[in-house]
Amino acid sequence: MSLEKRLRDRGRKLLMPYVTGGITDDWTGYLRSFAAAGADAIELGLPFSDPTLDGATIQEASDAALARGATVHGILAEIEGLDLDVPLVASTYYNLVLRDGTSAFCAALRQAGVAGLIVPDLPLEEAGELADAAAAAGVDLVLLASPSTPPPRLYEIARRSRGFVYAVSRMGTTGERAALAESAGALAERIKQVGDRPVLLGFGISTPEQAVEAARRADGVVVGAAIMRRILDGAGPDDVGAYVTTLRRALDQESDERR
Amino acid sequence: MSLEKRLRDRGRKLLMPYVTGGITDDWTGYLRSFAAAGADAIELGLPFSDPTLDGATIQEASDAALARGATVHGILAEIEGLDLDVPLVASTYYNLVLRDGTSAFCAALRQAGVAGLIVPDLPLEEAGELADAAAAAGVDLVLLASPSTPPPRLYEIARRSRGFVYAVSRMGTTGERAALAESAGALAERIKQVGDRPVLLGFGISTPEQAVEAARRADGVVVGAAIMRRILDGAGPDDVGAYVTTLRRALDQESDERR
Amino acid sequence: MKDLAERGRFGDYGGRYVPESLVAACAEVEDAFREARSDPGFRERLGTLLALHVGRPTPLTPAPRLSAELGVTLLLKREDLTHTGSHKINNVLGQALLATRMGRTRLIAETGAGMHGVAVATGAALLGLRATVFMGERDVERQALNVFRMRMLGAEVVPVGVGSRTLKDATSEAMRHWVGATGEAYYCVGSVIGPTPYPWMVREFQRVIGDEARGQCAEALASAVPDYVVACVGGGSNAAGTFAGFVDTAARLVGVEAEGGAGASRGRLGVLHGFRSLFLQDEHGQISEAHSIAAGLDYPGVGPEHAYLRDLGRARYVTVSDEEVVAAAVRLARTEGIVPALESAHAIAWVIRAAGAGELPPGATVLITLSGRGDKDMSTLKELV
Amino acid sequence: MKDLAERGRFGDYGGRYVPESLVAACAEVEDAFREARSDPGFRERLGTLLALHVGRPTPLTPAPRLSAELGVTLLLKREDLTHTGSHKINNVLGQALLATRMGRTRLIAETGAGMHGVAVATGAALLGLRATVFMGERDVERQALNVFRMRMLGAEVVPVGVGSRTLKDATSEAMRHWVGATGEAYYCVGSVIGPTPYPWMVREFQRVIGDEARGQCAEALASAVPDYVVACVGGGSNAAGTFAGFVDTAARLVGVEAEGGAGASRGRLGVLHGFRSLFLQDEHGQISEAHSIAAGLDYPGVGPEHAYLRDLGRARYVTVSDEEVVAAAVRLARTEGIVPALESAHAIAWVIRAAGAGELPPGATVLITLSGRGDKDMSTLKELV
Ligand SMILES: Cc1ncc(COP(=O)(O)O)c(C=O)c1O
Ligand SMILES: Cc1ncc(COP(=O)(O)O)c(C=O)c1O
Repeated sequence: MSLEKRLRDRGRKLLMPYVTGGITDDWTGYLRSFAAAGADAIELGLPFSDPTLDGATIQEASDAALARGATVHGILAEIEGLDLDVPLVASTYYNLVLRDGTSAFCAALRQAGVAGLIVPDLPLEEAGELADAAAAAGVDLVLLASPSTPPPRLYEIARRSRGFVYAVSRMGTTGERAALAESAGALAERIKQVGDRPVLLGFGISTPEQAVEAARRADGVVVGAAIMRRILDGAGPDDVGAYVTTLRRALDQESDERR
Repeated sequence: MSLEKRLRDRGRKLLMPYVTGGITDDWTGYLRSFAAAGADAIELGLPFSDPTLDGATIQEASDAALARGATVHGILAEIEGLDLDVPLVASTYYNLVLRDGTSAFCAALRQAGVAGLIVPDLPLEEAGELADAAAAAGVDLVLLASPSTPPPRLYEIARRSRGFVYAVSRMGTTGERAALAESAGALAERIKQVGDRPVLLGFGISTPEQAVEAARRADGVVVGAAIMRRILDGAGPDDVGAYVTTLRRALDQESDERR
Repeated sequence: MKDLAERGRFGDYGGRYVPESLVAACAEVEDAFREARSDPGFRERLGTLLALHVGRPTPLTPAPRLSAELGVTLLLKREDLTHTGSHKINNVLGQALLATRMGRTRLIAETGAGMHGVAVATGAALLGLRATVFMGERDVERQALNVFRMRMLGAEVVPVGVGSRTLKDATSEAMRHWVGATGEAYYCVGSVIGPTPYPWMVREFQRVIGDEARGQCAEALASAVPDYVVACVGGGSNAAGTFAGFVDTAARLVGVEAEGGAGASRGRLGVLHGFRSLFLQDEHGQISEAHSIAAGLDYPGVGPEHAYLRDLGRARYVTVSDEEVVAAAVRLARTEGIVPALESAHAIAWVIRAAGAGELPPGATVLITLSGRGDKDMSTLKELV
Repeated sequence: MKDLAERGRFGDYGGRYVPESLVAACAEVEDAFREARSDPGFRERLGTLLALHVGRPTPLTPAPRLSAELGVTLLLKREDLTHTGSHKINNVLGQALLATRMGRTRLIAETGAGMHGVAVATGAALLGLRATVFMGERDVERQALNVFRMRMLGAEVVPVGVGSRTLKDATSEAMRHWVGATGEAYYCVGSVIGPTPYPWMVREFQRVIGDEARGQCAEALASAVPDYVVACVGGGSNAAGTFAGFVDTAARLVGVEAEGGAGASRGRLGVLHGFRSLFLQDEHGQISEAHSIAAGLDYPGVGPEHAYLRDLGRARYVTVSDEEVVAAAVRLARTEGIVPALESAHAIAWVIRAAGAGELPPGATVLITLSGRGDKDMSTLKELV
């Protein structure tokens, strides 16, 4: 079943928590706790030495994972056996894709059971080769849209993205912010006007209130740095799971109220 | 009586020890001890802040005297009362002469009983004004000759020098040296060929042997740095007097032997 | 050779691998540059700045004593004589003028040795712009005086404490910062790296080196064109600018890299900082830290055009060791009275080695670009010589 | 005005007050210089060195932002862009060529800030001569990187531990050393000071500044000649070279001294280092120590020609304080992207003050010689800004 269909089938505001693969010895515990806490998909970061689109928290997490010896193939091997009932969406930088070559990389994802792929430094114009390889391997290549994306291009992104469209909520890097950017909702609506792919808003969402606000105009949210901050500060799967649960509840409650 | 006549009247190889005026509280004691030890004249250094023709020892002595507060007029005042029976020859840099103006400076020397004046940074071409002032005041302006002085110029120096000709034994600054320079004797002879002024060799003479060697071809010697080294190392008038006596004896003995 | 650069690609290299949030900004820069370069007013203003502020043309200086020792004829293109002391200023003034044309009020830049940062601070002061310069914490320590020079010129210097805390991380941080400031700020990249149009644009702003040298060689050499054209390669901008003047001649082009920063010589295909090229990386695809005595060559990648010229065989890339570099710097100083930047000394070092090994035929004519002066390296050299 | 310099005198100033042992050596230098300057071969060789090694002509750079702030039109003569970073090299290459012509194999020099020393080390390396540079122990400490630069260039640097341990004492020591080495060594004086023919010769080698600027002003200014010509004065060589190009015009000549090293402004008649001029001295005629934030202006005297121009009223000499100088350096950096040597910043500082005080009429055209670049002063400035 395609990633997009699996997401649509949830029939609720979508919640995609993020974790950096290999961040701790028992990091796969986070995947289980996310699933149990009601995640609709999980973004799995494959750590890169030079994460140019990430803020300080995810940089720190990437460095920590790499310092522990994390590698793409090690991480993929660890998830291969897992039986999660939520789809995994890998996210990484293009250099790690090129390391194996696009086809081999996508095949490895597929083999490990990964459903989708996000490559933040691969814009539309450069995405052709990987899009083909991903399609051939049965992995959905998710494209990103940003507040600065002009309309015709937004249309093209919505059209060529698979699984969902990753809407970057603000002009900036990943990381917690005090308030959701003005630009977030507007972008989500603009994307929805030009296509019918689900739209997940990410970057800077950390509180239940922000999640609720974002989900009002998008189909769901991605929460990354807020989770990694907790993990870096020592929170285990249960603690982080509890946090994801509060996000889940806030989103569900809001939907209920609106109904 | 002119400086030259006083020197000639000694009828022996001439010995002119040097002392920096104001070097110690009782520095005039050195003048007395030099006279007693058989000096034929005494070179009295009026210390200057920037003694460009002096080596390290006399630089150090000048600095020490200035640090003690020595001034031209202070030094002259101290010698004014002294009743030495050897002539004093002041030596200093031209800036101190200009400070008072040439006439006033020479008058002050004369007033203090100084017979001659050596200004090492005042070569022939620049000496006119001071020569006139010195002559007017009755002070003999001694000119210097050096191994690099060419013959016609040497003639002019010998002609215009008063008192004696100061023959710089070597191309270098004042200071003790292991051996008398080759150039010393040759220069003395060259000067004697072009004029009949007494010739005193200076620069680098410190041992009785060197003095004797120098005096073979010149009319006498100047000994400066070797004396000041002793004074800076703490030797009093008696000690330095004893040293001057050894020089005197060596010169006299040599003359006797030659006769 | 056709100029592929205009299309944003050099064979398989180049491109614009940036976050979606920077795509529009890069496109704006590209449009503005295309417009500016065909605007005679822009060219004239830049030409005036280069003549009156930078001191161009820089001389082509013969090096008779070192030439005699090596048995070849050396000519030195003197970028060390430019205002601020390296070729970086050529590019910076071009981009700073472009930024004002685009209505931007602030320049963002990364810097390693600090030469690009000083050039940016200078260009900003000259044109009344603000400047924010990112610099790895390790470089901030190593190049303390350049940090102060930038501040003296009114620039804000931001130390970068992540990763290897050198140029690579400063570049990442500058890009991150740009994402949040594209409206008012212009990212002034310091070498022929980064997303399209930077590798092309920076080379175009640096081609003044090669164009001048071409004309000067025609005057100085019976053969009009030298047998060899040699330049050091960090990101590759002084080499690209130099080569641009000779790529259509028979001259052999040689780029000299630091042994510990040899992207062109030892890198593998990858993508970083917005472009596809050759990068030093480990078996897992993680980017390696570069290590060179010359902070300006401490970059794990190389500009895409160099990767392309290498594949074509049109240019050759070689490496020299830190020891050879120090010896070459001292030798040039003692024979020609020129203390080169350690970066530039890489080019000298290779020529010394190649002449000694008979790789350069006796009597060969060799143009070397001296990309900068060695003043900034005195404290490094002091420890070593 | 007739050129009195050729006769070795500027009115009551100048002369050759050296020990007899140096008279012949000075005369030889004078003869050689007279011969050389009328030898087209010598002039051509020097011209080539200045063009190809030094990077002459240096630009005349407008300073639009600072001009607008001050309400006058500033033009900067960019000696900071020369090889080695100050005007000192113009003179050094002239004298070094002369030394080779005279068959000398070694250069002797004094240095304060180290710029003349670096220039001498450079000229020596270029022409295959040895170099011995005397430098006060205090300056050796203050200017440690220039010391290393000289050594890197192969020069021997001799620290001078007597007196005030600065430029004055280094000069004395260089002269002492020369006395013992006149056969093989040439004394390369660094400013328009010293015995005849140095003040004249050094000015002649520096007049390239004024001659170039005169021609450049004719291009840049409607009035052809600026209203004011301003330069800093240590010994006075950059000012003398600049003034030489304008002494026969209506331009007002202004020499700017350091408050603590104001020979022309506050000196008394005296003789030191072979020449008669104005020197700072105490009531007893002992030479005072100069004190300036700019090591190159830390000299208690001034070249004889300046004393003469002052007496004639043809040039005016003024002083500025260390504080004004630092503020001026920062202001030029922030408005024009040029970090001047602290010496040169004296000239800027006076113009800023005079413009502010209405002493320069609004719209006046002002040529300022920027004698050197500020790189050497970064550590000093770092403490202060
Ligand atoms: C003097 C000098 N040369 C060369 C380089 C290397 O840069 P590129 O390869 O872009 O010319 C630098 C970089 O800082 C530099 O400062
Ligand atoms: C940059 C610079 N300017 C000026 C001077 C002062 O010398 P002069 O007055 O001879 O030009 C110096 C001396 O070291 C200097 O280095």
